[in-house]
Amino acid sequence: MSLLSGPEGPAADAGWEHEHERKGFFTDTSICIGCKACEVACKEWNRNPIDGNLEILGSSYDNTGELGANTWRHVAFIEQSQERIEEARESGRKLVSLGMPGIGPKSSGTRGALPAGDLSSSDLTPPDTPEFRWLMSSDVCKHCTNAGCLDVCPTGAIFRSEFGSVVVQEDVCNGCGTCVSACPFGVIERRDDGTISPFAHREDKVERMGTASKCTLCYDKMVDGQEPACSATCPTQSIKFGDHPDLTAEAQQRVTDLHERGMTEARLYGANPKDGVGGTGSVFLLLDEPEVYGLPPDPQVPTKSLPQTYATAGIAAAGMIAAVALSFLGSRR
Amino acid sequence: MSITDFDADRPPQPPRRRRRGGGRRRRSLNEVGMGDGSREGAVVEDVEFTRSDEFDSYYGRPVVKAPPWKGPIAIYLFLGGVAAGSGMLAFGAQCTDRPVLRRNARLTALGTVGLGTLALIEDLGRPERFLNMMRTVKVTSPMSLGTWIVGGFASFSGVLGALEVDRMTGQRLPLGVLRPLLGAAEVPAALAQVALAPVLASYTGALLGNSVVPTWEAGRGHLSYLFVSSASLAAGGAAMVTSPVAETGPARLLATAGVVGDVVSMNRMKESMHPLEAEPLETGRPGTMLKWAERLAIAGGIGTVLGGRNRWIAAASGAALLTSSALTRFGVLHAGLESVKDPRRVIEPQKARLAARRASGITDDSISTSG
Amino acid sequence: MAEAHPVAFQWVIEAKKRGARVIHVDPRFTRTSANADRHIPIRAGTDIVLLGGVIRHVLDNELYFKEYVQAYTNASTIISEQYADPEDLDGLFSGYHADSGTYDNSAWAYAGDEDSIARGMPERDETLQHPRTVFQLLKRHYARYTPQMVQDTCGISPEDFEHLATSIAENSGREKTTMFAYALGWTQHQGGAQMIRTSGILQLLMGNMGRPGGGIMALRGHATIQGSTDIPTLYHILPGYLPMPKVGQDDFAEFTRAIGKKEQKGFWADADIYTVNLLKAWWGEHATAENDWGYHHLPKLTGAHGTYQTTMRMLEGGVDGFFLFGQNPAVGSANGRLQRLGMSHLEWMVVRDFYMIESATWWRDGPEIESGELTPEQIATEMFFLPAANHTEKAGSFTQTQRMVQWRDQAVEPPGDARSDLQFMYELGCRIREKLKDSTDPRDRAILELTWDYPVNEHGEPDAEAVLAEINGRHLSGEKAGQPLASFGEMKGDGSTLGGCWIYTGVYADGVNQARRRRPGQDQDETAAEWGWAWPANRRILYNRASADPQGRPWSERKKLVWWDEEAGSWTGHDIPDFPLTKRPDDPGDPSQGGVAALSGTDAFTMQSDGRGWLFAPTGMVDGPIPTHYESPESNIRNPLYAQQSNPTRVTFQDEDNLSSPGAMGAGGEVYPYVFTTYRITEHHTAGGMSRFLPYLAELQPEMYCEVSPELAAEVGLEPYGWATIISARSAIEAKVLITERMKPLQVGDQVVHQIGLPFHWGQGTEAIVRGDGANDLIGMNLDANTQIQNSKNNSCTLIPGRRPRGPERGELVESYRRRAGLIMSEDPAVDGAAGAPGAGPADGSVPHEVRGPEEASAVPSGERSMKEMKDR
Amino acid sequence: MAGMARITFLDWPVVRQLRGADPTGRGTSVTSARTRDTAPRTGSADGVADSICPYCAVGCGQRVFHKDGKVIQIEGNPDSPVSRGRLCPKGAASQQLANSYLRQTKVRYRRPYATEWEDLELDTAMDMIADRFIASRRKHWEDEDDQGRPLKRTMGIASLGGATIDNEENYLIKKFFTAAGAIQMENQARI
Repeated sequence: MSLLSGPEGPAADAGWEHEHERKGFFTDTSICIGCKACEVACKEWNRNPIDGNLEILGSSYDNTGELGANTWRHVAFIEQSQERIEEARESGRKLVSLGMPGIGPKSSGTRGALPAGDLSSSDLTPPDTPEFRWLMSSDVCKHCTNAGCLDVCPTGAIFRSEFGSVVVQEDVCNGCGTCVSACPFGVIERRDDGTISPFAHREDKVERMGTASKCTLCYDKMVDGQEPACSATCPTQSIKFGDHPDLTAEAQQRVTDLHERGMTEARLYGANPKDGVGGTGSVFLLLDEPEVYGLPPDPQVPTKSLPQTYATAGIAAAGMIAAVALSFLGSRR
Repeated sequence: MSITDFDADRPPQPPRRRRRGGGRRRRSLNEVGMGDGSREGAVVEDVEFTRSDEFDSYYGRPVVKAPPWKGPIAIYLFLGGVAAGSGMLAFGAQCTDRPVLRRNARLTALGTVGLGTLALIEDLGRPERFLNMMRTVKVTSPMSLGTWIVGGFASFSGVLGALEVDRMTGQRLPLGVLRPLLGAAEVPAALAQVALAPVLASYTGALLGNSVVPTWEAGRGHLSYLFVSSASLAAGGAAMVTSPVAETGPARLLATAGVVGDVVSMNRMKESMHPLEAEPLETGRPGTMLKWAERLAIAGGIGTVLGGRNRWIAAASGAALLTSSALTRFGVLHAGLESVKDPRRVIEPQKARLAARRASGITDDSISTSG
Repeated sequence: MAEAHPVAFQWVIEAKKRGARVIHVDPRFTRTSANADRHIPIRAGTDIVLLGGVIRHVLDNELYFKEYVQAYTNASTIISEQYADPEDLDGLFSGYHADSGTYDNSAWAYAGDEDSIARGMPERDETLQHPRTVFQLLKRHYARYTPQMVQDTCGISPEDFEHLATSIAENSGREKTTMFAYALGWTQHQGGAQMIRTSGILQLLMGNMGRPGGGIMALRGHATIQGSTDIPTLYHILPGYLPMPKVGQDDFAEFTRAIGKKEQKGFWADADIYTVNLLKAWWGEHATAENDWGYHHLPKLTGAHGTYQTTMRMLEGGVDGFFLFGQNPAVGSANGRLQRLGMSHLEWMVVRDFYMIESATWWRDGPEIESGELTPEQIATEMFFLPAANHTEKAGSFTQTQRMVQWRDQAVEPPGDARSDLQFMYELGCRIREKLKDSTDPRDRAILELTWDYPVNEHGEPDAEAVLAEINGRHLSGEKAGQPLASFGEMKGDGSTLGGCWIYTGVYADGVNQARRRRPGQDQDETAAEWGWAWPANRRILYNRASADPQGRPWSERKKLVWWDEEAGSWTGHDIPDFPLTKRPDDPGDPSQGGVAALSGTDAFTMQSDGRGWLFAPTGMVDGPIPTHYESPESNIRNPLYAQQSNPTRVTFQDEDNLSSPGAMGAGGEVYPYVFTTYRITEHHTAGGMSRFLPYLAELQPEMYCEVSPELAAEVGLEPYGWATIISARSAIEAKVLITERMKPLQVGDQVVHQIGLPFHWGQGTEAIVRGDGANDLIGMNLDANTQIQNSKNNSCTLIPGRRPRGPERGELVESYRRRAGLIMSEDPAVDGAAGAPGAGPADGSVPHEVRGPEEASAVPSGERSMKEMKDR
Repeated sequence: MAGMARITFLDWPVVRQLRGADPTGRGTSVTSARTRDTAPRTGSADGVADSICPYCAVGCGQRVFHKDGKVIQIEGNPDSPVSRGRLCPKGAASQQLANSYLRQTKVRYRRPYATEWEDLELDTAMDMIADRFIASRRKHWEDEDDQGRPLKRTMGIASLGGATIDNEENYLIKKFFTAAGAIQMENQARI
């Protein structure tokens, strides 16, 4: 009985017979147009309440702020000037120089199947560093290989689905909130407020009140063979849904392509199974350091150090026994 | 530098252009500026700052979230500690024939664990579903294991408490045929209670520590020590308040040991942290609470050692210790909740540890990869 | 495009991934810019200089597509000697009448005898060397549109211009095509139609018309704004771009001849047939050859009767009743204040909408109520709010932006009192006919004789397919009697067929609702001809004969679409050929017959009277045959090209609430030093009637904001995400401040131009989930003379920190600035910069005029509407 | 604890943990009956209608799922060669367009100088509008201009709108208004 999932993948570790390939997202932020259709389609399908006070948040065109109990897809907007772009390019280059993890294709020899009429060979001049850029990125639950929220859930409300996704059962969750503190990405949250109908009209029934809530990878669509709402609606297919191995390969190819065009700022986030969460089910292609997008630079699932933490608790308990015993021994009458 | 096979095709880099004003202005933690969520915002003023002062975040918004835990959880942490220590004192008293201490400690354990459990339930988002905690036993979840520990401890405390109340009331409890059974259960129940008590006191350290809340995560290796110490001084204090000095010798010793452990483990914990992670323990309301917790612990400890044989001084010292323990729990809880608000407390330590691993040659475990 | 048409932008992203170059020209850096290869910021309203610069670039460097230009455009046509260019007349074309502010376009005619011109055979010089050939005129006209001129006018660097011009040149020709996509950023100027014309000229020069991946793509903003132009709820046209008759056009033959002469080339020669079929559809058995098919039932126009003319008429008490069908003019139309005041002069008004839009509630919570200027107790307007059925609650068709008609099936019944507009209009018509049934008043005959009998279901909902069948048309006699027409070619002028909109004929061919065809795209080629139905004749690319060379061979394998199949003796390809199917490429045409028969085998532009693409437009535009640059009336920049500052044909209205800054032409211009431009954003839809009432959209962009550059913010003293008040000569509004490098001050000559971006989705009221001040309140009713569409994209304002005052002080604030600018005179309310104010009058002597009417039918159905001055109201 | 009361001892996740392939309680052993019965809401729809997005003129395909006479979900239609199943935020929100709590479903009437709306029967409203149409048409009727040329029109009635409704609706409006001589009809294409 391992605390962490083994190499056979999360779904198998959760007791599922391996009928399904692990499903996930590849979010290619280099073609995100920031339309927020993913946010809306997600809320529509899941009947999630709206967030906030209906005021401009002060973060470019982002007015939902962050992922949370009500917003399961969130589009970040970041405006950057030239120097920052150069730094991003430089930091991306450094990643390349670290040579990790070296699993992606390194040359364009086996370019992905592009449709006929491919003109990409006509102009491979690396673009000038633009004076300004506006990054947009749709964030979502990572569906970690080693999911902190899942590990710490005391009720079994959170489970690993047959698709490898991490899903909260709203009929089981009692809202203890432990999962919230265990998510290295700040995704899961307890729904304590929210309304679909603002102002006077609060009679709309809001589901999942008082329970932990986050992206389910549209589990209720997937059991029927359908695609999640966000990726299905994404106009430019910046969000792609599919089998995790395929998506990772596609992501790696895309990074290679962008690097060849001189965009060394492109990098993947979550595609490394050796990272602190065992790799994520939702892989991202970013154009800057993760923290720029509000993502942690080195997330670690707490469970990874749970044996040591338990050991500490055990030693502490033993110490307390000793202290009590000594107290009684020391005050013999 | 040429690092990849396509590098050679790349044109030479243009010279770096310095930003207007020649430097960067460090943003205050709460500031939300212009579109560039990280470091723009200096529209009018540009202040010189060095590279190390800057940090990237998304408009200063938190990276991780705090659990929705409020006062009741701190109360639970405190009462659970008192219950655990009291259970152990009761067992010792039973073994060493200190009947008043035994009785009072057992009743204290029952009362505190009962109230603590109510506090725990109170803080649930769906309190009516509290029994769902018993759906599973999850070794990966300190909360799950803790629930079983609390549940077990509370059950045995209930048996022992009932026994004591029955004795106090001259066997007037309407127990009927159960009375002999209850009597027979005393020893096994006391053994079970004392077995669960130390884990009840220490698991809460793992509960908070097994998180990504920066201050708790950083305190992962120390919180259990702090919490058993706090439990010890609080249980000792409770005994000193409730029981005559004649029987509270061990409680005073335990309390004294607890004070020492409390002060030492808290300081060692803070020393082990990244300054950004320790900061919430030292500043703001949580900092004030913890400062007073330490003062009261030391004062209570001194009172215990010097005046413990005086009933009133003992009671006052005990009260101080109880207060100290409560403040410790509130302080630690709120320091954690506070620590998530500033994304820097997440990002900076993570960047530091990533850089440290890279420096030591481990380059294959980053979540960011070049392909 | 990524902002307002995100789903369409998937094709741009896909093309970009394949190597296409995407260049975005916009005053602002938008979500489109973020995904383009290059963003080129431009000073609003200078597009003709930029595109004219490109035209000059391709002409001077001989980068145009010579064979295409030679064969398919009127480059070789010689223009009459009467024509004089703005280069000669310092900004005016020949034929200008200063008193009326209009042109007589006979001064721009083709050279040649009248009959030859009518037959599309004007004088030509195939060597293009004659100084009065269109080609030489173009060269001369744009000779001064140099990169330097572009820099000094548009604020675009020579590097950016070079990138743009080179990109267009390199990506046009046999192997490649360039495409232009535009939206109201071109249309909403006084001179906007000419901006679109400029890109038309460029696309013809580069050989990008009628070819896959080419063309000019109008990105239209409403589900069937195309359909409502084809089958128009517009005053100046009848279905199928037939014009409404004007006063004095009492002879039916003359009326149709003005649309298209029988001897001219192409499909417009049959305009008489199309008209008869329309009249037959409307008045059925009452339409006979003897009574000119009921032509005399049609009301006559006496000028422009556009929505802004109607607003002015309302203000004068000349309109009693007003219907709104899913439109929110209190927020969405220019000069919101006059819109609302206009409505307060109505006797009654019917609002049909899903939500309590601001145009339904202006009488209780509009800005004029807030200011105390009006109270409900003073407003006599009787209001009817009728809930409307939405797109899921009725069946019907939308025509999307590429002329494709798509049918919607009904999913559910409308709730409560909600009804479709089809049922509303049909039932209202029935009730009116019932009430008038005993009338002997001749004016009621047109109503009583109307064919007004559609099958209805149990809810009283008319069968929309029956209406579509009437639009398509059917045979009335002969062996096919009762059968639907298969194409407009089957239409007869003798009353044996009818059809409500000739260009839609075929949409119900074979009795099948062709718009409802849904063969999945993935099962078809890229043309997807079996999804929906595109007018005309299910053709997806107009003028696609031009995708083949004069000999009928595709210009290149990559870009083949339609070609001549010698073996089959027919045109064929991936699209329905836009050409007589069996007319050989070497067919000389039969000029004696006129119409389709007169087209030669290379007359690819089959709707044009000469079969050619028009680089020079002798008719159809009221403000010149070649686009030329004018400054916006409020511009603070002097026209660098001509003494004539602004478009001399522009239209405006005299009203003290419709004043304009004199701009560079008067001392008061500096009171309004900044340019503001309005636009849509992804999260909302026009005036917000379909977005601000939806929680999921409201939360995404909850507040009205303005976008300003850091430099302007510093100059004015604005705080990030604080408040600013924007003041124009019309009104003052408040907005949250987004300080962003996406807005860039432009160096124009020795001036720095600051541009302010304003989304226009918000309106003042109490019913929507999110409310705010409306940008359209700032905009005047100042119109393009071709289209009668207002200038929303290029106006002047000033900007101060903080929120605007409440109550009457708001008006006083606006007033104080007007006074400083010298716009307010004691009596004679000023027009366009205060006549009489010292130095405020337009120095170029041109006076914008008020009212215009339609000219002849536009030569091209989808092209710009044409109008000319008729008569003052 | 509602969930637990209904299940048998063998369904108790702790027992399933001990018996099954998921001893750590992170997968198969902790699913609830409701989770095991998960099905998409669209699966229980009475039907799905093919439709087109009502917002801009791109013309994206929509699939409208309905149940008990209510729209329950609107998604992109993957068959559409225009949109390939994708929708923008507005299109994705169009279920809410139909079901927003602000949607008006009753006729509202405001009499002259009134400060509030009042209710009105639809039938009455239609009749009142017809009467007013006739009266205003007559009041502002122009038979001929000052030179005696026929005009045959009324300037008393105007309409605005058409771009957001259907082609067939536009056709009926144009047809009837023109026959009635009401020439002042316009839509968003002029704006």
